[in-house]
Amino acid sequence: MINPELIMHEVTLGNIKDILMGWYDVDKHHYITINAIDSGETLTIDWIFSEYEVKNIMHIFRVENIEYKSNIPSMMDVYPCAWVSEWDLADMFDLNMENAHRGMFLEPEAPTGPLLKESYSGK
Amino acid sequence: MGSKITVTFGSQHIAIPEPVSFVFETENEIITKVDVDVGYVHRGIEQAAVSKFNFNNVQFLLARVCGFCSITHAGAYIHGVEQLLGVETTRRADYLRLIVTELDRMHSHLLANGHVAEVCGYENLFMQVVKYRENATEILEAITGNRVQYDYYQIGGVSRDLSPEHIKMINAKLVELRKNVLKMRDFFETDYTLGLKTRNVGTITYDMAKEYNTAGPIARASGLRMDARNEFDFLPYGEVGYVLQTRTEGDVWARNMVRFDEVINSIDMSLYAVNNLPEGDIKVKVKGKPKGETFIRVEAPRGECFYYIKGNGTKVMERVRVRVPTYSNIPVLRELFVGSLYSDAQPIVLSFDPCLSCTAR
Amino acid sequence: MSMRSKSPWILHYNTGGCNGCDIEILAALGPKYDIERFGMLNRGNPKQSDILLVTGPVTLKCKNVLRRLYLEMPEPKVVVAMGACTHGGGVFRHLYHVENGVNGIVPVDVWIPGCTPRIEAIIDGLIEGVEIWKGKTKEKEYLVGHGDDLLKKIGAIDD
Amino acid sequence: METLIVLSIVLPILAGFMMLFAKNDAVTYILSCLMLPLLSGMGFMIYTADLPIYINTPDIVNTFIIMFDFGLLAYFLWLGYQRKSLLVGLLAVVQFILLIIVVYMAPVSGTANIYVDKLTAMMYLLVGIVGVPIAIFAAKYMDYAEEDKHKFVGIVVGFLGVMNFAVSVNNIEWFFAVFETTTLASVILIGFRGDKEAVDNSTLALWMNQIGGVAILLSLILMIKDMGVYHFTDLLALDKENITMAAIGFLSIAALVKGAQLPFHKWLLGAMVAPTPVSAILHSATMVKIAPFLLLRLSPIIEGTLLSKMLILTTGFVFVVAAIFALTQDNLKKILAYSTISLLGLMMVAAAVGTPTAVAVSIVLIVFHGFAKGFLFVEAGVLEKLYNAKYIKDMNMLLTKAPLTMLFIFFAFLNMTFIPFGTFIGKWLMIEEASGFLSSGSFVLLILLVTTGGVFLSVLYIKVLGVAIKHHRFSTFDFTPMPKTFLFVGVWYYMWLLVITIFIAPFIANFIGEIAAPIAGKAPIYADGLSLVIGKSTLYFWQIAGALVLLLLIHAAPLFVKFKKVDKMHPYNCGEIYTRQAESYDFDFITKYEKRINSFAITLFLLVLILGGQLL
Amino acid sequence: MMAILFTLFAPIIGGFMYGIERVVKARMQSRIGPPLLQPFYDFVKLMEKRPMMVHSFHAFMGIVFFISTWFAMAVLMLGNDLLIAVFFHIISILALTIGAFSVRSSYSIMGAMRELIHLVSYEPVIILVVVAFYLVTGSFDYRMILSADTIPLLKLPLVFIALVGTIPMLLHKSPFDIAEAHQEIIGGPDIEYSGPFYEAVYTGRWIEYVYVFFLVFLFGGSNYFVGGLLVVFTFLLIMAIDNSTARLDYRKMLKFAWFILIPLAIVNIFFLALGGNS
Repeated sequence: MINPELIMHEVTLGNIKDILMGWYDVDKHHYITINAIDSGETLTIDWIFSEYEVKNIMHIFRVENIEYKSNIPSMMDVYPCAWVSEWDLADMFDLNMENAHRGMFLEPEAPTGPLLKESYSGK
Repeated sequence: MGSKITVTFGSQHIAIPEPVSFVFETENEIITKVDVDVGYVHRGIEQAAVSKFNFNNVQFLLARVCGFCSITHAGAYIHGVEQLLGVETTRRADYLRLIVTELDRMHSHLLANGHVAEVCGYENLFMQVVKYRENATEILEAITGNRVQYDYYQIGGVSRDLSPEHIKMINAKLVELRKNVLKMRDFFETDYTLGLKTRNVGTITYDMAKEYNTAGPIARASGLRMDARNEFDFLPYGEVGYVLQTRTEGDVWARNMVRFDEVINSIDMSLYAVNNLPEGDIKVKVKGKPKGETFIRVEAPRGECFYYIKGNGTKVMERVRVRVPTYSNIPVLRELFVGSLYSDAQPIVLSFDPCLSCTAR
Repeated sequence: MSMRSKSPWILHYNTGGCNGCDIEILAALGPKYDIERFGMLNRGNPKQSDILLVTGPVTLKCKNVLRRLYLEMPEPKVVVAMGACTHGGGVFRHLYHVENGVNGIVPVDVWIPGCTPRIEAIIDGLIEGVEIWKGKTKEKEYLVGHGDDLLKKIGAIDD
Repeated sequence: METLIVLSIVLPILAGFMMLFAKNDAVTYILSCLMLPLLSGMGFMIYTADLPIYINTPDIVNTFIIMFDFGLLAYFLWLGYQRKSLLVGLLAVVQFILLIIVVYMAPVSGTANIYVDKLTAMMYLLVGIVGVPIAIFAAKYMDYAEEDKHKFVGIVVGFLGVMNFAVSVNNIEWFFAVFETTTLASVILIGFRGDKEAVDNSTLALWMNQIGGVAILLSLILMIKDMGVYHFTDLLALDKENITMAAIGFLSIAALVKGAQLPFHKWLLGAMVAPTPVSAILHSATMVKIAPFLLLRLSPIIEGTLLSKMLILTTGFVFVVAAIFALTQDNLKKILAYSTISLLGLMMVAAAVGTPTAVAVSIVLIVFHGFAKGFLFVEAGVLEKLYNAKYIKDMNMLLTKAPLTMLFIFFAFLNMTFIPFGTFIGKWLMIEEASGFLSSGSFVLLILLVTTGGVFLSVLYIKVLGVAIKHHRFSTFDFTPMPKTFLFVGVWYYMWLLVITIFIAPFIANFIGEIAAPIAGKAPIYADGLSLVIGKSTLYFWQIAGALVLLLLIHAAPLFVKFKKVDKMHPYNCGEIYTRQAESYDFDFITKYEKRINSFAITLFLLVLILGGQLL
Repeated sequence: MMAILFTLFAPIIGGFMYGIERVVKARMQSRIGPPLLQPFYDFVKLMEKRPMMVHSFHAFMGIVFFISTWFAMAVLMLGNDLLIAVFFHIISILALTIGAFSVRSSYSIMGAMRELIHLVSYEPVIILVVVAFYLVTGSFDYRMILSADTIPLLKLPLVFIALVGTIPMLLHKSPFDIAEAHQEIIGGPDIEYSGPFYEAVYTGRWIEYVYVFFLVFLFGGSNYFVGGLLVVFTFLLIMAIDNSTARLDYRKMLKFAWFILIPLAIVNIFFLALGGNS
């Protein structure tokens, strides 16, 4: 059983970009992905990082209680590879992601926001 | 000048077995622009994992995310669920998991390298690699009962145990495989025409690898020391002689070499693990329903595989997030094409060993 | 007629499967199984292929590609669907982005069961496909739900 | 017979002047159409007459021509002043001075000033059959959004007369005069549209061609000083030891300049700013053909000398390099211009080699290249005016939209390189001939140059044809029926080429062989029925016929062959329907070496003069 | 008489050679491989397919390719003149590439362009080979070469090497299978042909085998045994090279042909010419 050390950083949607800009060190940190969790009413979004050659550690920048239609900033200026995960998430949760290009995974005939709770639970 | 030719590469193309589409704009075969579409294999597995399957069946679904790294997908999920349930597996189960994971890595890496040779027009080398790769798949078949989709991991342990005959067979085959892989590595390292196609082709510099957050053999071929096996203790890699393999060239050739080095290392680890298998049960009893959240990183053949799992105490998981290695390698892949020859595009793509069914899920 | 059966050329298309079948197809080309013994080549070009070897549950994006590839193959042709997910979707059945198997898209002649099918099963299925192929004539075969509007939708009326 | 010769020189010039003054559609049409039977008929009559013919002219003509020379140079000087080109002015002044020296030095000679042999008669025929249709074409062509139709056609027709004069002069002083006259004609024609680009290019053509004039004058001075002769026939009559090679070297340089060999190729490329018939007339029967013609006149002298070897190297090099450059081009007229430069190289190679077969090769190439290039440029004009397609990438779906134009272009291109057409025969004979002299290093290189140049040209033509024949939906133009005049010109060329090709063996063995024989002796080329025999090799008629049928199948049958009971299917595109752009390669990386190649060409040029002309 | 028979049966001989090639190739890759008659099975199969085409011109060019290749073979065998036969080969290339250009498929067009680059690479060498034969035997007639009392190979070793270097380009074998490049452009010029039309192209390719190996055979001169041995040796060598090299870029092929093969042939011819003179 693994017990990774989770280092949670307190951020808000407004300051996440500035905080990441200051914190992210390309020599030290490794961007993993962006993740969203739908609780049924609001979204929680995590920006997840790890460090090179450090055991069992993860950095998580979590923003909770996000409204569905909020504008989510893109991190492409901080790390240019962010687009894949951001576009993916924008598709899956029907997010208002900055610069996101829709339809990377979903065809027009598919349901929108398939990972939103309302699209699969109870119906 | 009128020299623009738009070349579609995929979705159905002989060089890539998976549906993925690159649209190259070329001038005199030099690529000037590229569009990538990676979404062909999107099936909606993340949704299915939290709606259609019970938590103790999800690993069978997740194994079908990708056939190459089925073991790591199922493994990552099970590691997470075990953590949520507070299950401590036996050391024997850990060792068995490690053996199968590494065998999976071997066959995946060998096929990837063989495929690079194939798209370079070196059919014979592909055939030889496939021939030697059979050693690994035969072992897998003997241990797990299937050649590709093993479903070996189970919550709390593994599905089958190794018998002494198995161990003997594994030893013999792995020793033979090691010999052949060394031969193959030598071949890939020194062959002239293959070198023309692979050396200094699609070079990712160290800085680029860092900037684009590459993962797996692609990152390690550029000298980036990152490996989830090194950074995350999901299996007892420290005990079996794991060594981080890197190269500094960052080209197609270096990626092949890193894969071969890793195969050798995997063989060594598997040999050690097989011969020093701890006694004990292969499975422990599991009770309860997963509750809480966890973050799991495991090393798939193509690089770091990340899972976020959240349970809410019911039979169905609350959220399963899959981030696969190819996912993080696609941005840099797109950058590499511009300026390179169309005839080098296939080796570049295949040297990434892209797994689109992972990416799109 | 029997001479024809010795030269089936294969077009392989993965419609969104997990790669497991594709790995096994590659292995089948390899020295251990060597399907070229039966004259089979992985041609990769629908215009020169006789057997369409489909794997995967057919995702929405792959649907029209599969249709176009089927159209581009000249008759007599055979469709061999390989793996559990081509049969109505397998483990992916009723996922929101999946067409639930091949049979709603193209007419299938042979099913190869298994997840992943063993190579012996693949070879067996291909041989059975060849047997069916032997009996087929030049008569035109159509997509499931064939019609002008379908052709127009998939953009096959071109050039 | 003398009357006929004078008539074939004077008639076109008169007709040209009449068009200029009449400014009437009917006059222009009738006169240009009249020229066709007149010139070709007279040419044929002269050809069948007892040749060679010497014509002594009254002194007054000589004086007139010298006066004309001075007038011309004064005009060039004025042009140089007007266009603020120092180079043009300077060269005109230099020529002025040199001409004065020549006139002062020139001894009185009793040799006839006009000399008509079979070669000249053949050029008459070529001008009549190939050149005049271009004038007819021009008369219609100028209706499409061009100005000064009558002036243009008049100059073109008059130019034909000048060309006829150029090939019949014996006096090199006179030759200088016609050389400069052709320069003048090309300057006027290239600058015809009068915009800045046209004027600039005509200035370029002017000063480049003037270098040739200077070379001729220098050669004349040397000739008169050392040998005391200034007639071609006198020169040929001299013993080889008594000939000053430097004089011949300078004459060869003049030929190279007129033949637009690298690095003087720019002026011919610049000529494409003019209306297309200009290119047709420059490239096919006239102007540039003076270059191989001049070398052919000299070939008995230079055969076997170092000069010949240097010329082989230089022109052979141009043959290859111009073909390679053409690969990078996108503009149809530019491609054709480069291929002309390239083929002129081959003609001059053959003329410089100077053996009986080689001379025959040179003549074969002159004839067939004239036909095919005239044809191609005419069709390029049709494309430009009827379909607005200047670039090969625009030429989509020609096969369905402009089947006849496509047919003509296809056939003309095939004529430029494929077996059994004349150009191929020339290439083949050249290789056969060179194989016999392998002990000389330059001949090994010659084989290599001829082979590679030929291959590059084939590749070029296939590429252009391929691009033109593309079947793409997004075509930019619609079907337009071809005007009758254009159709007539196309069919005229087509029929001539087809008939000659069927009877190619007797044509080459009898017709060309007869022309070549007085220059370098009888070539070992025979016609056995319709089969062509050269030395030990035979091109059987069944091969000729087979190849012809195959090529006819390729280029003509697609218009008629329609498979009815076959399914149609869109092309394979990985199962996707992206919009695709599909052009072809332009081998852009070649242009990187252009500077280096040009400087190498200049070196070769100087070597021709220094080593070949034995200036050291 | 032999020559007529040889011409008539050229496709069949070529088919057998292709069959042997596939078996040998499979064995070299430690596979069993298809039966020897596999090309003929393919032939029958392709004939039985329902015809399908992109447009008539394209389909027709496939047929013309076959006819013109065969005709080139006939010219070689019956016309006796090697040089002319070499030029006839270009007609078949014309048919193939023009056909390939005419369809709106980037693979086809790229294949055609690459085919032309192949032509630029091998054609000069082939002509130099023919000229070298002329130098040794004094004739372009292959019957004269076959009855020459010397073995041309002994005098033309470098030319032979140059020819062997061009065979992969002519027959589209690795490392110079650039125009076919199955993993890149899926057969290049052949890609849009199907059924009977593809069969024409497919069979045309067999004739090229005969065509090429006939040139190799000539190096044995009147000693047919040496000629036969050379053919077998070259065949195996080409197979071995095919199986032990990766595909190169077209620029590398051009460089190889122009800076290695052509100088080799030139040097040989040059020395021979010098020797013959003194």
